Amino acid sequence: MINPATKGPTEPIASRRVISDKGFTLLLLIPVILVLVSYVLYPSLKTLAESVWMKGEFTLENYKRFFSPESLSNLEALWNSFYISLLSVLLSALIGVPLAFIFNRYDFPGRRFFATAAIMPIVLPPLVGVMSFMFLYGESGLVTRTIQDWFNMDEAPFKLSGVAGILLVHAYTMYVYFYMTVSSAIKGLNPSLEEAATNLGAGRWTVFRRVTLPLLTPALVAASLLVFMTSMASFSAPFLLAGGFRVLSLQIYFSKINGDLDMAATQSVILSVISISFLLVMRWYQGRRDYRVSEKGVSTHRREVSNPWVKWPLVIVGVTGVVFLLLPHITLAILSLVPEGSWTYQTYPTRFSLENYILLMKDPHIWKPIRNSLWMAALATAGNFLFGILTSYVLVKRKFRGKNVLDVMVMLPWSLPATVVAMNMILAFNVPTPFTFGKVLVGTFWILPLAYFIRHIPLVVRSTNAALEQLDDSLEEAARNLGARWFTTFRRVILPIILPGIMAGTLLAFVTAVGEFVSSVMLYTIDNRPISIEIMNQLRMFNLGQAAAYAMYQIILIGVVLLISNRFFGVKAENSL
Amino acid sequence: MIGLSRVKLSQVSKTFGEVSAVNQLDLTINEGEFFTLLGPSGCGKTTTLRMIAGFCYPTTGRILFDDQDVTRVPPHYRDTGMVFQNYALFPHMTVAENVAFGLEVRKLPKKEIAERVEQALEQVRLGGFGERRISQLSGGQQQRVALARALVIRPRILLLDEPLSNLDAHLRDEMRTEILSLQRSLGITTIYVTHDQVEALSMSDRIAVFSRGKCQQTGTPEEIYNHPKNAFVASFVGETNLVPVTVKETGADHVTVESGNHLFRVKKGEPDAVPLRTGEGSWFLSIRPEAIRLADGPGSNRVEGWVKLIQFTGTSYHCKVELGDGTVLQALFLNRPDMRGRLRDGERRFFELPEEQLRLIPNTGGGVDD
Amino acid sequence: MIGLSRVKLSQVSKTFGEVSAVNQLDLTINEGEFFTLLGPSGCGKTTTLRMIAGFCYPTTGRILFDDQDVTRVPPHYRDTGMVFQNYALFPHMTVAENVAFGLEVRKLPKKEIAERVEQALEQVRLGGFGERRISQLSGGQQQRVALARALVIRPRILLLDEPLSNLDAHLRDEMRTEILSLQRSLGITTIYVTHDQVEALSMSDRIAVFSRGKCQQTGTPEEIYNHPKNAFVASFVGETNLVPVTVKETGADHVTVESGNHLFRVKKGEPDAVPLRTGEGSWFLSIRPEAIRLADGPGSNRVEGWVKLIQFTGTSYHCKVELGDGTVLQALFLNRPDMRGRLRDGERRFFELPEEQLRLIPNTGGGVDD
Amino acid sequence: SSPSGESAKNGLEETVVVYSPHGKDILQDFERQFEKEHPNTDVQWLDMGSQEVLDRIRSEKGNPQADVWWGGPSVMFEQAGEEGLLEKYKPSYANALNEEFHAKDYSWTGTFKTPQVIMYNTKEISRKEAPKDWDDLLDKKWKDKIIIRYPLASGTMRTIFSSMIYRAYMESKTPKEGYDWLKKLDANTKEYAANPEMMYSKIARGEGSLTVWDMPDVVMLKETKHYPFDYVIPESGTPVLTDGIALVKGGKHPKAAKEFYEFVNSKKAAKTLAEKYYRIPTRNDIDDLPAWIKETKIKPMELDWDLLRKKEKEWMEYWDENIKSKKQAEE
Ligand SMILES: Nc1ncnc2c1ncn2[C@@H]1O[C@H](COP(=O)(O)OP(=O)(O)OP(=O)(O)O)[C@@H](O)[C@H]1O
Ligand SMILES: Nc1ncnc2c1ncn2[C@@H]1O[C@H](COP(=O)(O)OP(=O)(O)OP(=O)(O)O)[C@@H](O)[C@H]1O
Ligand SMILES: [Mg+2]
Ligand SMILES: [Mg+2]
Repeated sequence: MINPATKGPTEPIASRRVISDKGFTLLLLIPVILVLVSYVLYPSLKTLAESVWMKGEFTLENYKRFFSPESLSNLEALWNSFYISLLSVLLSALIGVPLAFIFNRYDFPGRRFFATAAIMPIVLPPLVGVMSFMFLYGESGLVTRTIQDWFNMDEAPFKLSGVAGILLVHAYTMYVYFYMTVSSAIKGLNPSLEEAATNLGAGRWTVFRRVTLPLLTPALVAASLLVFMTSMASFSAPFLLAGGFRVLSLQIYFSKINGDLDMAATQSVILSVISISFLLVMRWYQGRRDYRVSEKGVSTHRREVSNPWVKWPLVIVGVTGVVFLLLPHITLAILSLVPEGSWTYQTYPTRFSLENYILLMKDPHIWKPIRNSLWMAALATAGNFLFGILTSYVLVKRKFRGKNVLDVMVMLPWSLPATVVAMNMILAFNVPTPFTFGKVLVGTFWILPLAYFIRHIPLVVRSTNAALEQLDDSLEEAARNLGARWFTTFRRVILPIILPGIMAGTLLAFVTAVGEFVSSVMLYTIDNRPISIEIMNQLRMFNLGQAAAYAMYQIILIGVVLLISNRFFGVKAENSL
Repeated sequence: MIGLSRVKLSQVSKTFGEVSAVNQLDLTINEGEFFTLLGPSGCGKTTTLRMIAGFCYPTTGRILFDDQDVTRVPPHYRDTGMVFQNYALFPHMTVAENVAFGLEVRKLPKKEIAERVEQALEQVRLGGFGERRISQLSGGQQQRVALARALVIRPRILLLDEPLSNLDAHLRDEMRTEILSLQRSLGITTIYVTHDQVEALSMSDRIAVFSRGKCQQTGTPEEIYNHPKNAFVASFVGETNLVPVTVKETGADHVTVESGNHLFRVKKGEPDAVPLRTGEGSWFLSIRPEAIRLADGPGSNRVEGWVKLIQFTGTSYHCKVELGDGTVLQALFLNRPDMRGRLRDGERRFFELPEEQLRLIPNTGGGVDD
Repeated sequence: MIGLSRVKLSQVSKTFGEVSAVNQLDLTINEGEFFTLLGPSGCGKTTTLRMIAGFCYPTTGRILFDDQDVTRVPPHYRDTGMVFQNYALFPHMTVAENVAFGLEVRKLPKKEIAERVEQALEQVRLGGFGERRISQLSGGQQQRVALARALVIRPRILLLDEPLSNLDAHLRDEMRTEILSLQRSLGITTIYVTHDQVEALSMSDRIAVFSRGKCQQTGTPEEIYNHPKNAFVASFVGETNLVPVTVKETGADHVTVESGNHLFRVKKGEPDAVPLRTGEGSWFLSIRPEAIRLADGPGSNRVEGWVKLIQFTGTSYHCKVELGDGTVLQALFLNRPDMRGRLRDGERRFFELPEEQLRLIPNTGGGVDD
Repeated sequence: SSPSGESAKNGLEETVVVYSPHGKDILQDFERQFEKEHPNTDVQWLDMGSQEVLDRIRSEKGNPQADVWWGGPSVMFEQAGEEGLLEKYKPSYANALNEEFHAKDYSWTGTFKTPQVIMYNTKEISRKEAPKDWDDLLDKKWKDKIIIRYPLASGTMRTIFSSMIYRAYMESKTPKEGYDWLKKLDANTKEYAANPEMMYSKIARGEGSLTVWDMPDVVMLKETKHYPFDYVIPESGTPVLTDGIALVKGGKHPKAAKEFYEFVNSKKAAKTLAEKYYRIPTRNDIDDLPAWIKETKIKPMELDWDLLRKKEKEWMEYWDENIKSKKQAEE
C-alpha cells in the first residue's frame, strides 16, 4: 500500500501499520473464548456427556427414565420447579416494582436510608436467612405467637411451610433483583413520555399500565430472568421449608447423594434447558418491540409533583415494607444475643448476653473462615472484574459473528443452579485437564475461587454491558484521534467512565461470593473453608446462637464493604445490574 | 369542530426552591391565535407552557381557559394537546398506536379511532406509515407523528415546545409551513415556544418576548421587530446595532442625538416614543443591519467606516463596519448583481443610516430587565 | 509551526453492507484551506470525514495526505484533530485535563503541556476555566473546549463535524465567527461538515456539495450559490425558484426561453454555460428569491402574480407569488420602510425577473443524481 | 502399631485430615488431645454430614484430600468399601470388637453404637403417657404430634425406616407389611423437618411432641443444652447403628492417619466419648462405663445389614413416591 517513492517528510506515519481492526477484535476475543470454553462450556458439556454416555456408548436411557410414566417424581419435580419459579417471578415483581417506584419517585425524609435498606435481603446468608424466617413466621415463630396471643387464638394463625413458605422466602430474597433493575430503569425513564400520556388524557393508572410499565420491559425482563433462574436453582428454601416437596434442584442433590450421577447429570441438563429456554423466550419477547429511540435533544428530569393523598399512603406502605424486610436481620441479631439453651420452648427469649460472641472469639479457628471467604471472594471478584470488562467490551463495542452464542455462554453459569455448576466442575476437574494445566482441581484451594468466578461472570458482564451501552462511541474515537493507542484510550477514557457500572456488578459478585453456600458445600476443602460452611456446621451442632453470631459477622462484613465502596468509589449498590 | 379556547394567565409566578422561573406573568391568548413565547434558554418558556398543560402548578396566580379556572386541574382533564421538544413518542408502540393512544383513552369506538388515526396521519402527510416502528422514522417524520398525536384528539389548545429545534434548515422550513397551514385550517388556539426569532417572527400572530421569567413585550411580529420596547427585545429579536447616544436637541418631528463625534437626526412620531428631553436620560440609537445603505459620499446621517469582515450567506452579504471612534456596525446587503463585488475587505466607504429607520430605545441598566 | 497538509481523496467508495454511503469520490483539499462538505442528512458527509480521520477504511480508493498514502493507517498515527458533532468531551476530566489529553499521550514534558493548554484555552476565550468540570459548562463553552482540545495538538488537519448544530441561533452566529478567525490565524487545513447552507456559504474557502454519496459540485461559495451546476445544487444551496422552460431562441449574448405563456430573456456568457440549441434539451430557469423585484407595470421579463403568503422574518419578507399558469415563485424583500406595507396578502402585482439574474440549469431527471 | 502416649517422634506426617460428622465439640476436643500427644502433627478436620462425607470422598477420588473418615452408619462405609474408596486396615484393638462391629476385610471398624429411640417433649407428654414401642406410635392419639426428620437425606432415618420394613420382611419376604406400617406412621406425622435442628426446635416449642432419633443426641440435648426432652427405648428392640471409622484410599498422610485411627478408639478415648459425649463404645473391653450406659437395657434388633443395604434404595424410593405425605389424599 505504501508507495516508497512518495514518502514525505513525516515518513513514520504510514510505515507504522499495526494489526487491522478485525485482527484486533480477534485478539480480544481469544482470552474471552478461552475462559468461557474452558470453564463454562467444557464442564457443561462434560455433564451433558455424563447424561448420555453410559458404559462407553451413547444412550438416551437416562432421559427415558426421567420422563418415564412409572416414576412421576422427576416430572412432578420439574413441574413444581417450573411453576414455583414463575410464581416467584410474579411475587418478586409485585414487591420489587412498587418499592422501586416509591423510593425513586417520591421524596420524603429518610428516603435514602430506606432505599438502601431495601437491598438488605442480599446480605442475608441464605441458610440462616431461612432459619430466621422460621423463627419469625413458623408455627411457633415470634410473629405467629404474638398474633396468636393478642387474639387469644387456639391455633397458630398461619405457619411458614410448604409451597407458600418457599414462595415467601423466594419473594423476600429475590425481589431485590426487580428493585435494583427497575430502580435504575426508572431513573433513565424519559419523564416526558409519561407527561405526554397524561396530556393525551390518560389517568394515573392508564399511564402506568400503558406507558410506564411497557417501557420498563427491558428491566423487567432482566430481573425476571435472574429471578427465574435463581428460583429454578434454589436449594435452601425448598429444602428447609417443605420437607419432601419435590423440586428439580433437590432431586439433583438427592440423586447425587444416592450416588446416581447419571441421573443427577440428566436432571441438570433438563434444568439448564428450561432456564435457557426461558432466557431465549424472554429475549424474543423483548426483541419484539423497541423501548428506546435514539434521543435527540435533552429531556429534563423532574421529580413528579404529587398529590399528598397519594404520596403519603404509598410512603407508609414503602417504609412498612422495609421494616418487614429488616425483621429477619433483627431476629438474627436477637438470636445471636440469646445464650445457648435459654430459648428452647419459651415463646420469647428471656435472657440476653454476649456469650455467643465470646464463645466464638475464644475459638482459635474463628478467623480462618472469615479470612478465607474474604480472600477467595476477592480473588474471584478480581477475576470477574477483569474478565467482565473484557467480555463486555467485546460484546458491546466490537462486531463479530457468533455474538449471540457468546452471549448465551456468558449467561449459562447463572442459568445453571449452583449445585449443577459445582457438579460440572467436579465432573470436569477431578481429572487432569489442559484447562487446569494438567492438575486435578477438585480438592484444592483453587476450586472454590474458580467456582465463584464462573458463577458470577454474568453479574459483572451484565452491569458492565449496561454502562458500556450508554457510553458514546465517539469518546473512544476522540481519544484515538488525539493520538492515544487503544490501550491508553481504554485505560484513560473508557475505564474511568464505566467504572461505577462495573463496580456495581463487581460489588454484587463480591457480596454474593462472600455468602456463597450451595456450591461451596460441595467444593470446599480444609484449606478454604468459607464462612457459610462454618455457619452451617454451627447449625448442625445446633449452636443456633453461635451460628447467628457468625451470620451477624458476615452481615457486618458485607455492610462494611458496601459502605466503603459507596464512600470511596461512589458505587450505589441499588444501581447495579 | 374543535372548540376554540381563550387562555388567560393572571399574575402567574412559579418558583423552584430559590429559583424564580416565572415572575408575575399576565398573558391573554385569544381564540384561534398562533401565539409564540420567545426568549433565550432558561427564561421560563417551558415552565409557562407546562403550567398551561398542568404538569406543574403555579406558586401564585391563576390560569383560566375561557374564564374557567383550571389552575389546579390535573393535566388529563385539561384537553390540551402538547408536542414535546423531544417528541416524547412512545417507543414501544407503532406510529398508528401512538396516534391512537389519546383516542383509546377516551374510549372511542374502535372503528372511529381507526378512521381518525388514518385521517390525522394523512394530514401530516404520513399516510401509510401507521405500521412503522418509531425508530424506523427520521427526525422530521417523528416530529410529524408527535403533531398528529396531539391533533387527533382535537384539543382545545395546542401547545408546541420548540418542535423544530432538532431539524436541519431545510426540513425546518418545510415543517414551519406545514404546522402553520395546519393551524390555520383547523383554527386551533396555539401556543408555540421557541428561542429562534426567525421562527417566531415568521409564524406567529402575536409574540411574547421573555427574559428571566418576565414578559418583556407582547405584540405582533412587526411591532416586536420594528418597535422593540427595550434594549433586550431589540437585541434578542434579530440583529440590531445599538449605539449609546445622548439627546442633543428635540424638535417637532425630529430629535438630534450625538454619539462620539457624529450627529444623527431621528424621526419622531412613533406612537411608542418615550418623552424625550434634551440631555436627559440614557439612550440607545438602534438600527437594523438591513436598514443601513451604501452611500457615495458624506452627508446628513452618513458615516464613514472601514469594512472589516464580509460574510456571504447566500441571500446576502453580512458586513462589519468599523467607524472612526471604534464603534462597530453590522450591515446587511442583498446578494444582487449591483452589490456583487462592490464591497471588499478593508475598504473605506460611506454608509447612510436613514432617519426613518433610526429608533431611540431607553437604556435601562443591563438592558435586559426593566 | 503547524505543518500544513494537502488532503487528496482518489476514487474513494465506502459501502456498509448493501448501503453505498460514499461513491467514487475525488476531492483535493489544499493547504490551509477551509473546505466544507455540505449536503442533506445521510448523504455521506460524516462517513467521508471518518475515513479521513481513520475511524473507518474506504472499501475502495485511496486517501493521501501530502502525497503519502494513509488509507489504512490507524487513527492515532494520522495527526488529525477532530471536533465531534456531540463534542465527545471526556466527562470524567476537567476542562484542562481534556485539553491536555492529546499532549500527555504524546509524552510531552509536564511544563510544556501546562503552557500549551493555557494558551489553547486563551485562544478559545476560556482562560481560567481549566479547573471546571465539563458538566458545569454551557453548550457553547463545551464546544470551545472541544475545539481547543483538537487545536492544542497542532494537527495537520482539522476536522469539524457539524460543530454548531446543537447551538441556538445567537450562539451559533457567535461561534461561527470565532472558528473562522481561529482557523484564519492558524492557517490550518480545515474540513468542515454541515448541512446548513448559510454556515457553509459564510465560512468556507471552497465547498463540496454532496448528495447520496456523490459530490455534485465543488467551488467557492459564490460559484456554488450563483452558478449551481445542477438542479440539486441550486435547490439545496439557498432557496431557488426553478421553472421548467424550453429554449425558444439563442442569440449572441441572450437566450429567450418560454415557460407557460411567458417569455424570458436570459443573459448568456457565463463560463459554465452549457451549449444551448433551440428547442433542444430540458431546462430549468432559475432565479433566487432575493433577485426578484417589484415592478410598477408590465414589461420585458416582468410577470404578473398574486401574493399568496407573506412571512415576516425580521430582516425580510418572504412572499409566495402565484402566476397565472399556477407556477409559484418565492420572492424576498428586505424589511425597509419603502417596502413596509407595500405588499398585502391576495394582492395582484407585477414582478421583474432581471435578465442578468436568470440562469439556465440542465434538467437531469430527478435533478439530484448527475 | 504402638498405643498412644508413646514418643511423639515416631515419624508421623505433619498433618492428618479428618472428615467427620461428629461436630465441632468432639472434633476440637480430640484434636487437642491428639496434638498433645503428637505435637508435630496437626489435626485438621472438616465437619460435615455423613452423606456429604461419602459424596465428597467419591468426588475427590482423583485427588483424595482426606486421610480418615470418622463417623457415619456402617452401611455407608460398606458402600464406600464396595466402591473401593477405603484402605483396609486392621487396628490393634481388633480383638476387642465383636464381629458385627467391623467389616469382614477391615475396610472399616466400629467406634460406637447408636441405638435409636423414641424422643418426646417432657412438657407435653409425661413419662407414663409416652409410647413404649414402635407400634405405639401408630396410635391415633399421636396424630399430628409426630415430627420426623426428612428421611431421604439422613442416613439414620433411612436405617430406621428400613428396619421397620425389615421386621416384617424377615418372614414374609415382601415389604408390603412394612409399607403399611410406614403409611400409618405417615398418617400420624405432622411434618418432615429438613434438618435435625429444625426438628428439635419444633418439638421443643410444642409444634409436635414426638419423634424417633438416636439416643446420644437426645441425651446431649437434654443434659447440655437443657431441652425439655427425654427418650424411651422401644421394648421390642431397636436398630442399633454402628458408627464407623476408616482410612481413605490414597490419603496423603497414611502414618498419621493410622495413629489417629488408633487414638480415636483407644480405651481412654472411648471413655471420654462415653462420659462427655454420651457415646456407647463398641469395644467390649472397657470397664467402669458411666451409669446410664450400664443401666439402660437395650435390646438390639436383629438386622441383616447386607440385605438392608441392598434393599434400602428401593424401599426408600417406594416410600418417597407412594407413601410420603399421601394422607391428605386418602382422607
Ligand atoms: N424542576 C425544576 N427545579 C429547579 N429549577 C427549575 C426546574 N425547572 C425549571 N427550572 C429553572 O427555571 C428556569 C426556567 O426554566 P425553563 O425550563 O422554563 O426555561 P426555558 O425558557 O424553557 O429554557 P430552554 O429554552 O432552555 O428550554 C431555569 O432557570 C431553570 O433552571
Ligand atoms: N455503520 C453504518 N452501517 C450502516 N450504514 C451506515 C453506517 N454509517 C453510515 N451509514 C449509512 O451511510 C449513509 C451516509 O451516512 P453519513 O453518516 O455519512 O451521513 P451524513 O451525511 O453525515 O448525514 P447527517 O447529516 O445525518 O449526519 C447513510 O445512509 C447511513 O444510513
Ligand atoms: Mg424549554
Ligand atoms: Mg453526519
